[in-house]
Amino acid sequence: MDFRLTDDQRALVGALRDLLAARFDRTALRAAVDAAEAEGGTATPPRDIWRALGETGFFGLRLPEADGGVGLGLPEAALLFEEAGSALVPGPLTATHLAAGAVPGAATGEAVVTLLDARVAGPHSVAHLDAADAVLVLTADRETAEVTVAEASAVRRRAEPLRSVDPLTPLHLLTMADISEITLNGTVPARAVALRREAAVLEAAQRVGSAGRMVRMAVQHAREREQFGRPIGSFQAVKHLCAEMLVRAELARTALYAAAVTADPYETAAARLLADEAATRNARDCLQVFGGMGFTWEADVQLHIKRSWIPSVCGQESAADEDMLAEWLL
Amino acid sequence: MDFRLTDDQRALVGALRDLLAARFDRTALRAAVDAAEAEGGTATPPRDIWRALGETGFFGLRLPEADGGVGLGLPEAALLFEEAGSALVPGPLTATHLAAGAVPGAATGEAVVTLLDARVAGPHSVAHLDAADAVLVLTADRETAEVTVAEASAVRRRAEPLRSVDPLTPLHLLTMADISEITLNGTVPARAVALRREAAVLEAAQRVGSAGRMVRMAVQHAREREQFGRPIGSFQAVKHLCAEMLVRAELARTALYAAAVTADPYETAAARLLADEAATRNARDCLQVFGGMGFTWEADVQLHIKRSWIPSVCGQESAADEDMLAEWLL
Amino acid sequence: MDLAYTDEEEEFRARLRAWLGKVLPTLPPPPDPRDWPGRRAYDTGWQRLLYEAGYAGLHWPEDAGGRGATPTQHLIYLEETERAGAPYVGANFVGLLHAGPTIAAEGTERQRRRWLPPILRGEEVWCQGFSEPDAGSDLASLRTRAVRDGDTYVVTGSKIWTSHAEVADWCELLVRTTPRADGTPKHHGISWLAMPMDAPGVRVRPLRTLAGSTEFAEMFLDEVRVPVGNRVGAQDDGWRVTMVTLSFERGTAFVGEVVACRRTLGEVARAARANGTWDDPAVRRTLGRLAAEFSVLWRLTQWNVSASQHALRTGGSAVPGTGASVFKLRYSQARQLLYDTAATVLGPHAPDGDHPWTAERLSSLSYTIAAGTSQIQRNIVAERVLGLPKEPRGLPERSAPPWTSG
Amino acid sequence: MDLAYTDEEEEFRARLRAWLGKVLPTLPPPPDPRDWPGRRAYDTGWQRLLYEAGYAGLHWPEDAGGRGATPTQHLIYLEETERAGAPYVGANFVGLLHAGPTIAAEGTERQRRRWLPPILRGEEVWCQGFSEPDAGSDLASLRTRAVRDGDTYVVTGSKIWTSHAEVADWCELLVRTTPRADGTPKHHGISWLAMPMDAPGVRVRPLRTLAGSTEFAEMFLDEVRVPVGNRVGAQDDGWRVTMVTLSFERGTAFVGEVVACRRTLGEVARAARANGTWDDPAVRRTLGRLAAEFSVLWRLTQWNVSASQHALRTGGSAVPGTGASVFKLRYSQARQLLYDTAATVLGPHAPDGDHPWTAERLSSLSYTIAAGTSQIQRNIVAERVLGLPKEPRGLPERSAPPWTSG
Repeated sequence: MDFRLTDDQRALVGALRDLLAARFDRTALRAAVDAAEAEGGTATPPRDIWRALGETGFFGLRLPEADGGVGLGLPEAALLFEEAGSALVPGPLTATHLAAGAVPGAATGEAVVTLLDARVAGPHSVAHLDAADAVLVLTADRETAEVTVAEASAVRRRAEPLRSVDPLTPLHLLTMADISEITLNGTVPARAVALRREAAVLEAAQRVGSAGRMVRMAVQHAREREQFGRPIGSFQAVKHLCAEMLVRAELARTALYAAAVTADPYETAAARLLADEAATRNARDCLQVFGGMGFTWEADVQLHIKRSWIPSVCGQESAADEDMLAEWLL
Repeated sequence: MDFRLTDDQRALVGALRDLLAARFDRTALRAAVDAAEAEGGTATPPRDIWRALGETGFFGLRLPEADGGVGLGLPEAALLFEEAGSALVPGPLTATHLAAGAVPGAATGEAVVTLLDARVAGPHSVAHLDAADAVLVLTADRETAEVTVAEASAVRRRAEPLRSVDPLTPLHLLTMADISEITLNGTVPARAVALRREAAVLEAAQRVGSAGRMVRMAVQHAREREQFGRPIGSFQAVKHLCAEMLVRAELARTALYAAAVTADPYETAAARLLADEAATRNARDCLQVFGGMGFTWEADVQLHIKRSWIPSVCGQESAADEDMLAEWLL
Repeated sequence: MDLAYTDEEEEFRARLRAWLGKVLPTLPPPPDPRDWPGRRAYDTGWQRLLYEAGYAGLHWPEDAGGRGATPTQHLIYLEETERAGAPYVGANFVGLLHAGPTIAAEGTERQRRRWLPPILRGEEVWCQGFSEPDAGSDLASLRTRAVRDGDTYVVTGSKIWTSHAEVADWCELLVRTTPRADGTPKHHGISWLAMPMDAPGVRVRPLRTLAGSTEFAEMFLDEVRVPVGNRVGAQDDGWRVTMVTLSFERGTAFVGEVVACRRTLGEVARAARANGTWDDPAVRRTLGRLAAEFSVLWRLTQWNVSASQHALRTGGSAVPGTGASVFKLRYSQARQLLYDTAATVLGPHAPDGDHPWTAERLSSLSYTIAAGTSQIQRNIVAERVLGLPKEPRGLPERSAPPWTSG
Repeated sequence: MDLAYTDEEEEFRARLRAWLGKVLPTLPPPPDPRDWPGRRAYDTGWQRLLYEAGYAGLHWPEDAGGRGATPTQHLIYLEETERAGAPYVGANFVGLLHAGPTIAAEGTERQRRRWLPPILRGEEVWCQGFSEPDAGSDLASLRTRAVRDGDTYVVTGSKIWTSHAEVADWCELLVRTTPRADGTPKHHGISWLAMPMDAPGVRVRPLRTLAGSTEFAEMFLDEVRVPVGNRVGAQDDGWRVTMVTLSFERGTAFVGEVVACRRTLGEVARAARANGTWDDPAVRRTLGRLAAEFSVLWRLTQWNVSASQHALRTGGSAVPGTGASVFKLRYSQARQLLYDTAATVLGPHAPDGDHPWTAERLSSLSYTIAAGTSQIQRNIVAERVLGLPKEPRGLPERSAPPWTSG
């Protein structure tokens, strides 16, 4: 047993971190926000970022090398998605990654693929539908079936746009009746149940990344900002806020890595719960550390808060996860 | 509208505070604990305290003066019960108070009366049964009926003793079948529903008293105890613990007074919820402020923690209160 | 312990209610929130109606043109206007609740005559220039400086979180008239000025919040000349002058908000019942818990109002600092929980930025920060209410270099 | 990121499991918890069995008589013994986990030969004399003083929270050998002594906790003479010597407890199912949330063990301070919630002081206090992990007189 990251895994993370620093730094993030606002969200995700990610193997990471992929596994994908979540890269990262090898162009980032999970009673939301080329559709009655694919335009015709609270996650809503009308034109060789589990890990990874970013931002601010003649980070109230943020982020990350390694449904549910809690609460606590400075549109903390309010792709409510974990105990 | 205490109410509280300082100070409290331990709980409540309370009109407070009572109302009773809760006076205070005028000797503190509320499915606990003379019995099917009375010995015969976690609250358990066998030999001219509401106010009052006492004990300790070269109360972590304790105690007290004045069932449920939360959490936070010093048997904070773990007389679960308050919103 | 209103109070309520019933249907439709001149006109129009009906400056002393109402009457006024859906104080907020009371208490007779009547009649709008970007919670460390030049002060600096700056006629401004010296307390050397907003050198830039709105502005002051006669109180005594305003707070600051939150809570409960989320006991119990919270926050408001009414009657100035901090700590938490719960009830519609509950959820994020963070409030409660010792002063020690993630 | 155990590790587990299966049924019944000599005999008897089977001092270095096991093997050992219901380390705790490792690392050859073998063989029992009533969380401010008199130290003072003092042969004692002078750090001038518990002047008084048990004792030292040769490390260097022990912590401190909590959690869930409280979704979801908590606490344990195993392999001493504080903050909370939830499930039986869950609920109250309060842990995380600046030193200012209630 050696739970730690391997050197290869560290290198993989480092490479993506470098790429994001070069191609999706703070300036690019704010430009994406401005563009999304100007065009009502149809501009996200930025196509150039998508292709750049495709080139690094972000989407094709788990495809066999023979199929043009990188041949790595879910733990490596979780590590990369954690970085993407830390940088708040916009777009249907999870769906496009899951579609690699099944939807042409997904692996290379030429295609933008989003996802519609109609497991529970509607309405159902789909993110980034305007920018998408294709949609993975998981219907309620096909839990064990293969996953189907629809053209984005076919879904768009039925969907109602929503002014999303998160400028970087445009949303549409569909009712159950809308969904039954969509023409499906392909399948993905994956079972819905497995795909949902992988989606849960990748979405949790992004939340863990955001939760970790919130710790770093809060700590940096607490060290620099002075009030009452001293850095605010020297006050226990601020210190202890930051310490609890770290605890949440570290626990959620540990749960995430365990779920990615074991692919166990219960550990996945645990990771999802803890990642959700860490992302939501850390973003709020980060705002509390920033105080009024964080309340402006220009501060980035709002983007993490708003992202944490967008439901995960294939996410179920925490209550359902908790019920499932309770059953595990019997 | 003048929500504040009247001068008469202040005087009433002051008189009981003086009495308790003289007759049930810390030494008496610890003596009661020792006696309860030595005799397996049959020694509580101490009869002399009971009679002293009876003399001040604690039990007969709401009886008309013509009947030998004091002729005051539920707000005054709440204020006195708050003081009793602060001093952790042991015994079935609520039941004896409610029995005044109906059970001979209750008003004067000559009789010790406890209460058995069999509203929900059992088993049901009864406190202080060994020391009691009579028991008010509220059966499940008599919600709107008058309240019945049984001799304590009749209840004792059916009941199983429990080693109570709170040394000052000895407990017995009875099943529903046990209860149906008890011979009832009298009624109290009160409806069960009204009696339960009054009981809820009086029990909440004791919890508010305990919660307030916890604030004062924690603050005193925080001002005196030095660590790292300064009073621990100068550390923000300790300060903020104490501040939150005060917020809980003040909110619960406000809810209590409002419930006592209005006798409204929803405000009573709110008071019960907030008083319960304040007593339970303040006792824990007080222990946290005391640290290891509070973890010894000699420290009094344990007695407040343990009392907060004993269910209220006529108490229902918080969930039931919350459901009822939710219905209020519709 | 009397929660019943007196006959006099009930009569006041009935008269007010009758008047609201008559006047509210005659109001024009409310303006677009982005239309600042329209908002000013709407708000000042409402103030004019209040003035004509005898409700302007209800809680101001009579010798300042107010009605000298009791805190309980003020509570009733705020409760009834919120219930009836009357317009908010809006652009008149600073004039009626901050600058006006300050001038009434500390201004010269001439200053009172010049500035108070136009506030009451809805003719002039004030804004507040207290906060600064570098000061934050440490308000008294403000740096905007005013250099005396004959009969004027020359003011340079910047202010933040100013509401209605776009349409205000006057700004109540805190400036540093004596530079900070080592060892002197930072709230020394501050003065209070009434600055005309049309003075050369005043530049206003809208400040967009995370909620997307531009309720606030930044204000940049570049050698703005303010007559010395516009100073209220003595030079360098502005901190005390400002604190005086607080003595006008009678525990009524959040009356309207609590009434509004209780209404919203009922709406959320009914929406839950309608869409089935009510059947989730966790949702239902949280709603019940919130019912208890807002019920007691209303009672605490009454408690604080009673306390300040008593203090006024017996001694004069009432500063219910205890109650206010206790209230604010719990209220800001309850309000955030209310809108988080509303989001749960909204389900897939929760991310809809156009839904009012989502907008309120965003703006509620400021409640634990604005007007004294919860951390500052806990310090106030611990030190001023519970008497716990202050922290040591001095510079913190350096720590070891930070741990880096990965 | 490999959570699979190696073949070698699995073989170690299988052998241990087989041995436990053979030896546990042969053990005598455990003694009454109040029978100290009986407990000592039982615990040391178990240690003797471990010694004979080659498991004594599993994680000690080989040159100290240990087995030099990896942290992962130690984790497996703790996991398997807990699962099998083997006796706890009990009276051997201080010897095996504190005093022994300290002597192994810092003692002279003679000291190692004198004290280590009897610990491993279960012949001598140690207790710990670190905490003092007036020191609390500020351990280094200890006051017990040792005055040198020729070849002996004369020790006077008092200690608290000492386990097994009643039956211990030796006490690892921290004393102040040089009085504190202004300006010198308080952890200077401290020495580490091995004190024989039968020395004249040692008085032990049982300390009853709020849980009613007497697991701990107070120890009063009145001019106790301890040979200078019993000092481990240099005079006045005892703080560093003590800290060395920490380098033996490999993230395994709570392995048994986490395994035990997960077992209890399953029992609570099954009890809830049996008595109907399971049908309350709030109870069920809390149980599910706790399943997630303890699942991740187990994974975090593995993470910390992996980190320290790596550090050992590459550099020698591993002090996983980060992981330990993060773990302890969350674990102490989760454990308290576990037993609060157990109380909800017990319903009317929750106040039964004889129910093991109620006893555990009481003792769990100490988890946020003992071995560094949660407040101290948060400071450690903030300053040592996150690099936030320390607080200023100095004396606090006086506050206004306290508010009084009523």
